[in-house]
Amino acid sequence: MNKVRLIIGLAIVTVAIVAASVLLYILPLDVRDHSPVQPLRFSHKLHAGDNGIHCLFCHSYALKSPAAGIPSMEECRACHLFISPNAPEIKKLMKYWEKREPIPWVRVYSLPDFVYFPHMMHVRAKLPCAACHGEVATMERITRSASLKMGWCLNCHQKHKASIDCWTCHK
Amino acid sequence: MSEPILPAAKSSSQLNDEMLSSLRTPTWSWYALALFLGAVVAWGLYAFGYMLTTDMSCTGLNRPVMWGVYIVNFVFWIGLSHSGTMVSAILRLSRANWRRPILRAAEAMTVFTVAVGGLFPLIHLGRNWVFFYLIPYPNQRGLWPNFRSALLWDATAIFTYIIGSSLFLYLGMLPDLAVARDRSSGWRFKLYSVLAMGWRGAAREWAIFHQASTLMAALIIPVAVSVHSIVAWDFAVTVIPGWHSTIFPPYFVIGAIHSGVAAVITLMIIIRRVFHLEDYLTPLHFDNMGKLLLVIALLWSYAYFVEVQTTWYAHEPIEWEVFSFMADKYAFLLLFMIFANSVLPIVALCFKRLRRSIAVMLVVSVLINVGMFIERFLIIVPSLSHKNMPFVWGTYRPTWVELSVTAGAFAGFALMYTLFAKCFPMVAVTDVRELEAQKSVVRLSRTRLQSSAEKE
Amino acid sequence: MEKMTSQYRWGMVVDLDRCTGCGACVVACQAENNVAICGKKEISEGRNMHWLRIERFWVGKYPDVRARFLPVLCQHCQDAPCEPVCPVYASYHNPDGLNGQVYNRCVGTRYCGNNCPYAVRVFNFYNHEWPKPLDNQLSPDMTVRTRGVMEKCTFCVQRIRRAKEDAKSENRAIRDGEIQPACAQTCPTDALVFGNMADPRSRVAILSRSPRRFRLLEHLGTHPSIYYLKGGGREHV
Amino acid sequence: MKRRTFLQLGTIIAASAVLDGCRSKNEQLIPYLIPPDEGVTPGKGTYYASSCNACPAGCGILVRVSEGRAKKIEGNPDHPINRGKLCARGQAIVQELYHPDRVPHPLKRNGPRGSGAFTRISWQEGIGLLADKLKALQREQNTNGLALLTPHLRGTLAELTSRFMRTFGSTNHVSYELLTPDLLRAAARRSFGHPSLPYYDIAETRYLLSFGADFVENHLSPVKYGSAFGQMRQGRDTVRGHFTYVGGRMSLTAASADRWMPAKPGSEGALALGMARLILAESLYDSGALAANGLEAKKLLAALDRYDLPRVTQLSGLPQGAIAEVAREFASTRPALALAGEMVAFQSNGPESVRAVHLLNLLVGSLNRPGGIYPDAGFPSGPENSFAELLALIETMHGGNVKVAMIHGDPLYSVPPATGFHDALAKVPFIVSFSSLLDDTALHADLVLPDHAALESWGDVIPVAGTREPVVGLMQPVVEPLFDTRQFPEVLLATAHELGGRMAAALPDESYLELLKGAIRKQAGLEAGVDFEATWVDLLQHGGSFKGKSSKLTGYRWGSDAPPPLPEDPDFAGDPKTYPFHLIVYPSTAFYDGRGAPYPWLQQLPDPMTTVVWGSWVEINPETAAELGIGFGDLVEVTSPQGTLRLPAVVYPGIRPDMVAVPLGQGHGGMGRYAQGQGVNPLALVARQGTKQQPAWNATRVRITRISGKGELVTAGHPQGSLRSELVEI
Amino acid sequence: MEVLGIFSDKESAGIAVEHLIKEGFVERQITSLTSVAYPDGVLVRTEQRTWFRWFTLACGIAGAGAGFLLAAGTAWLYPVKTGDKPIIAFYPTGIVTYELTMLFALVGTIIGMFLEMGLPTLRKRVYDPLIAEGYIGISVSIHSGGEAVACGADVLPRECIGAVAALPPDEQASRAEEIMKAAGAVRTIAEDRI
Repeated sequence: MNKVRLIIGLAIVTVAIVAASVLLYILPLDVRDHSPVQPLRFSHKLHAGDNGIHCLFCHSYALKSPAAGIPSMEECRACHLFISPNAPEIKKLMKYWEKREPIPWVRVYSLPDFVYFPHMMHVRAKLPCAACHGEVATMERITRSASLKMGWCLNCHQKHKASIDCWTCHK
Repeated sequence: MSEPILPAAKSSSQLNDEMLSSLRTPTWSWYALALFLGAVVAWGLYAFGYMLTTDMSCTGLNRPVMWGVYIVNFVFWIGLSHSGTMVSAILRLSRANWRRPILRAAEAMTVFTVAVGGLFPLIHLGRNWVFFYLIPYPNQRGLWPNFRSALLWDATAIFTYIIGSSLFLYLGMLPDLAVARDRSSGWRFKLYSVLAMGWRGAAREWAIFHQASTLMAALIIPVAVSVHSIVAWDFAVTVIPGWHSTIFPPYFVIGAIHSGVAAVITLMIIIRRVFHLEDYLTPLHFDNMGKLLLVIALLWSYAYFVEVQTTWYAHEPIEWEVFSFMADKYAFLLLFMIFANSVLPIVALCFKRLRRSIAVMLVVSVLINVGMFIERFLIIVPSLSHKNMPFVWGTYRPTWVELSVTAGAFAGFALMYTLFAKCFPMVAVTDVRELEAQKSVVRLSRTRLQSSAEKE
Repeated sequence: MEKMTSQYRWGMVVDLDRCTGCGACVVACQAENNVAICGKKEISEGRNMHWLRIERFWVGKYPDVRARFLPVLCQHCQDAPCEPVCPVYASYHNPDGLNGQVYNRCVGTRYCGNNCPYAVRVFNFYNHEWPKPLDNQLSPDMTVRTRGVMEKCTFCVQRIRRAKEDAKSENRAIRDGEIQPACAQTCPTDALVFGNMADPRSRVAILSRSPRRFRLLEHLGTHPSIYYLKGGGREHV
Repeated sequence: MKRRTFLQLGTIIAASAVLDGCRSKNEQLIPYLIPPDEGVTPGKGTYYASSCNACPAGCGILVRVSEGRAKKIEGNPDHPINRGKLCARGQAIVQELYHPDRVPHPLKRNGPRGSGAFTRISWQEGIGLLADKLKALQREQNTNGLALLTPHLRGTLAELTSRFMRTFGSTNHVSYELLTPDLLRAAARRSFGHPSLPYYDIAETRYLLSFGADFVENHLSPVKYGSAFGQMRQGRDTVRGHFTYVGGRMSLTAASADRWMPAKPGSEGALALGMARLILAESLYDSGALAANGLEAKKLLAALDRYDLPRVTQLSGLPQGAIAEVAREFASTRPALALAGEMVAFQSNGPESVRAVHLLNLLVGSLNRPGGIYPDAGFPSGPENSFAELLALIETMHGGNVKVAMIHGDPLYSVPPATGFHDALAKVPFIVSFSSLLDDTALHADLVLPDHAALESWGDVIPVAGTREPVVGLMQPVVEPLFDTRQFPEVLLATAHELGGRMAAALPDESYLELLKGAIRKQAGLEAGVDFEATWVDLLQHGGSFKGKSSKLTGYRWGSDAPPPLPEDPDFAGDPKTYPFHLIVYPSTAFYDGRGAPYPWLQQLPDPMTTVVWGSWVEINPETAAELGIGFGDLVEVTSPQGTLRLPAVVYPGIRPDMVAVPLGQGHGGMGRYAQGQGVNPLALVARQGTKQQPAWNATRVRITRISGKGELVTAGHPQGSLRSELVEI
Repeated sequence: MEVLGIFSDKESAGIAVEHLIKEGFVERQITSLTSVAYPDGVLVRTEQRTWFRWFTLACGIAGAGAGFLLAAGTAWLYPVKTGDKPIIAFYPTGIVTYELTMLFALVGTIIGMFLEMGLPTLRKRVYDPLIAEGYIGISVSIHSGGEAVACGADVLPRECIGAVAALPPDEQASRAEEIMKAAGAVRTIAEDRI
């Protein structure tokens, strides 16, 4: 009886310690949705995968700006005036356009305010987009494939002999 | 030693009764005290919560005085913790028999003062909620703390010290817990049974126990010295005039013992009164503690003289500026501190009659602690106020938040102590009774006896 | 033991003979770095957030009185007292010789602020807010510091970063004078000069060899990256 | 106009204060509706050239714009005035744009004047209301019942306003500024026959002698001259220019001087003449220059007979040896340059004193030569007696003959009450203010038609001085207007159209931009066939036109009919027995004449000399303070014949013991949360001294009494620490 | 199996021990249970040599390693670019190493002590609360029986099992009880009767 109690007690303590360690390890907690539902069912698989459109075609600022940018509504519309204009999602797009309202996309990859991430330097370093963003071309809905934790950034920087000076990324 | 350390002719169970009197059911006055202390602690917590939820502007801190009462508290409490374990360890190693009734009070004080003191660096943080950045553990940031910082030395030292002194306290309490176990029932019995670990007092257990106690005492002394040296290094390794001084570590250690011993005396007086231990804590004890305190007061005065004298004589401009600012703006505090820490104890404790007067000892010991609190304040605040760049000199005045947290800390310590006294033997029962046992030697044909009792 | 490998060692020269104390640099710094606006109460409590201040000293008595100005910003010491005391590496030394401060890492021990003999580190005692629409002026190149965080002059590291990116994409080194921190850029009298001390032909390096040079609190052995050139009166001609 | 559209619609990066990495919700990612223009990359800043209008100096600026928001103002390196440099005030005007208390739409008063009770109205209503009042005046044939009060305007705006008033038929058009260089112009006209301001070649001079000219802070073109000063000190390999400053208060400029000569107020002219006499007597003058200007040394010496050294010593209160030494140094170091500034000009004998300084320059041959002074090409034809015009207007208003007052700027703050302006304005039944913040004047207005912030405005900015080539800086909107405001000239045009008839015909332009472009096109003098749009874009990119035809003025020449300068003894308001101290009101470094007060950056900027922030103060010599029992920060009462103010005292080692000084710029009754209630406006103390043409703002005497222990004084520097420079070894 | 006798005074306890030994129980089987420590040999004699101090030493050495790894190892493995400052700092490493050495040694002492004491035991052992009141317990652990060995001069005391050990355990127990009762035990408790 005593032995059983002892074992149970030890087990509880062990579990608690492990849980606390895990909790500590993942602090600060990241409870954001890795694959949020978007207002429009935009498929990267269709655009980038099946149709083979290059990332930089839409995210054109990635080459020259810290922000990669997303295509403006006008750009979406320009294509879809001719391409499958009758698909239900395209109609939704057109409705937004008519109301002159931007689509409230949900951000999947977001970095805190104190991090400086220049897309252009990473593109110039010949880093494939998939290195951080995963195989977008196979995703119907975008799923975040990286933890975006500092350790993750640091690993890659160390691997590629990029600068690990704090001020390279922190602002 | 002609004077008896123990009252004569009391049976073991009478001794047990008297020394474990604190474990009896609490009276209403105990509840009132606990409630009052709890209220003060709650107020301190409220003040801290207020600071946590608004911002640090509710403190008196500023540039250049970025450290204030919180750090004063930190140094003060860590200082207090010294006497406890260290004095107890020294006395244990030197086998001073009069130590026995004092030990528990001192060791328990250490644990609680370290616990209170250790909280202050965390309270003091600007962003308390990210305190875990200070803890070395594998994390997703790929970044570990900077061990160059004296604050991490502090953290490791205090961690070591709090573990060590808790173990030391526990170790000393082990046989007492067994006694308490045997005399209790209900939840107390369960608690003591668990804590006593099945101690039976077998001869072999006692033998190992004694060796372990000696070893622990030997180990804990260097830890205690290192802890306060490191606290001193927080200041001494900086480039702040008034802080950057090689005398600081020994000076801090001496100061720590000074305040610690005084605190032990204060606590002894209180315990003696509250738990009616007049028979066990006799003027002899106060006499001996008084002698100890006298020596330490002399040492402290010497260290302080050396510290000030070098500044004074060298007259290095910025150091001198800091000193003269302190002597000007804080003249009253400075004089009071010198009186309370040095003049009063040295004069008073020279006289046996005064040493044996409980009232005098109470006044002296309380004043020493007030003085030591002031001393920490005078080390930290004036130096920061008048640092190297005169254009941005400043002043500091603690606000209600800092004072409330300080009051909460004092109450918290008292509360923990009160609770501890209600739950655990406040006097080292077996240790005291051991004297009895060692004196009465059975002479039987098969034994060759070494009379350890007369080594006093 | 990794050694500093960067080809840059940023430094500054402050010519006190040119400095008129006008305060343009103070505002420039505040504008560039999202430095918080501090009200009267805050400053009266000694909680001014300026990263750069102009110290004014009175010397002598009327009528032979003289006012001396001393712009004091982070000295970016090579042996900085603020760095080793930070328990979490929020304050650290950068390969280019800058004293870095990583705001989101800072836990607010304020140890660095104490240990900085130049008192150039400022602490966010308040949770500063920018009433709308004033928040529009906040630069996206700099994070907005939260309460409980130590902050300080960075030599406008965002500008250095930008220049480095430009230089890298053009595959060249940063040219002398290409980077100017906001204070040096705006200084009407050109009293502040910024550049690469590691390049002996840069303007700062040349100026830093002037016989008028001195460094602030040099006896402390902090080896600041900022050289001052004496001035401000006949005795220093 | 594509750019404007996107500015309004899109943003990608939110520069918001984010608490931690710990956030529970995903953010949104808002796309642009329309892609941004060529050359604009989201996530990267873009620079737009414009011009600063925070003071008359008219520096060129570059505004860094990121995601449609103005972020930072820097100097325009192409602009000949400031060459990429900028002062504190110029950088702060981004806070004008984003000021939290801007008037976001037109307002109509619905409570008593000054109560700040307004109701929102539309622009149509607002302009309609104004037009109705004007139509009523037209109907009553009382077109002179309209008054327009503005700061000194230059360029198209000056032209537009005067055309508006002329066509309407009103002569009551006054442009007024407290710190106007009118007197310098008037003095120049008297000495040299034409009213152009001086251009000082400080950069090349070797001996600089300033008589109360605070060219580092506010005199004419502080950035330009500040920059030149740096050049003079250490910009040349072997020469370090020497600088002597004359003035009773050590100003920021004086603090940089090698020698400070605290002359009695009003004695500067006499001092200059004393030096001139010494130079003549010891034949240290440049005889060629004298001859070229048709002057004879002997005659001149005779004319200056009164200014012998002992008398000048007595007048100025300076040691005789020092005066002689400076005079000899000044005459023997070539090139040498003497300046006269507002501190001298705003005395009862101001103009003549300024002329005395002209004479000094002439004697050492510093007219029209490197390191000397030239006629300035910046704005040759400024007003010379705007103060007299203001007085006339006040009289008209007093008479109840002004029915509608259109006011740009804040005269209720910046006109000293001693002129009677406040009472006079109260008699005007309808006041229209164009302020973008509810300043003192706007609070008393019946109608507020808020102007754009400078960064939202079009315009041409012609620097008042500081250049030898004509310069036209251009202002362009760098961001979309934040609120429902309209630019002042647009309102004038709209009102004219509303009025119709003659007015509409005289002001035909649909928009101010059109008018501006027309004016610039005319200036550029393009041949037919050249595409103006391309030139226009080019001008906008560079921030203006900096290569205009050079001025017709060849140089200064002493007028043949110009009498030698003979400043009278200064005249002060207040009996010396009752009012023992001279009062100096000087423009503060941060606020100029008060325009900088609403911007928190400037409020927070420690005053360079006293390190005071957020407030005003009175400067008292330590000896005087000790005599009066006044300590640092004590609250004192300053009483002049004109009024009384309570101020904290600053014990200031750099001021004559018989003088006290109060900075201008604080004490606004309105102007938003940062300015309101900070400090006091010292103009309340200033008596009306001097003549109709020449106000003497610094000719008032005051007395000082200590009131209580502590005033509300906050200094960035530690008062005692500031005296301990030996600890930092500088 | 263990037999415990409770004595009110040390004299009778001492007599009991003497008689037990006379009967053939060896010193290794007999121990005293007391609430205060009696000098060794007053009641019983025990083995004075202990090994837990070596354990302390081992823990201390382990602590030194851990401290060094903590201070120097983490800095090495997770470097932060610090200009031309060394990654591993000399003094701090020493301090942290020292503190962890002491920490491990302190913890090791306690653990070693308990290990050597054999505490805590999962088995419930004979005990009497009277011991806390100053009574003295003499406990005899009964040999499983059946192999009596004479304690000759060449036999080490700890290998010696007395003659009584040849008896079956029950009998040994009752013999011991009798002896203790005869010596004046207040009561005796045998383990299987609990």
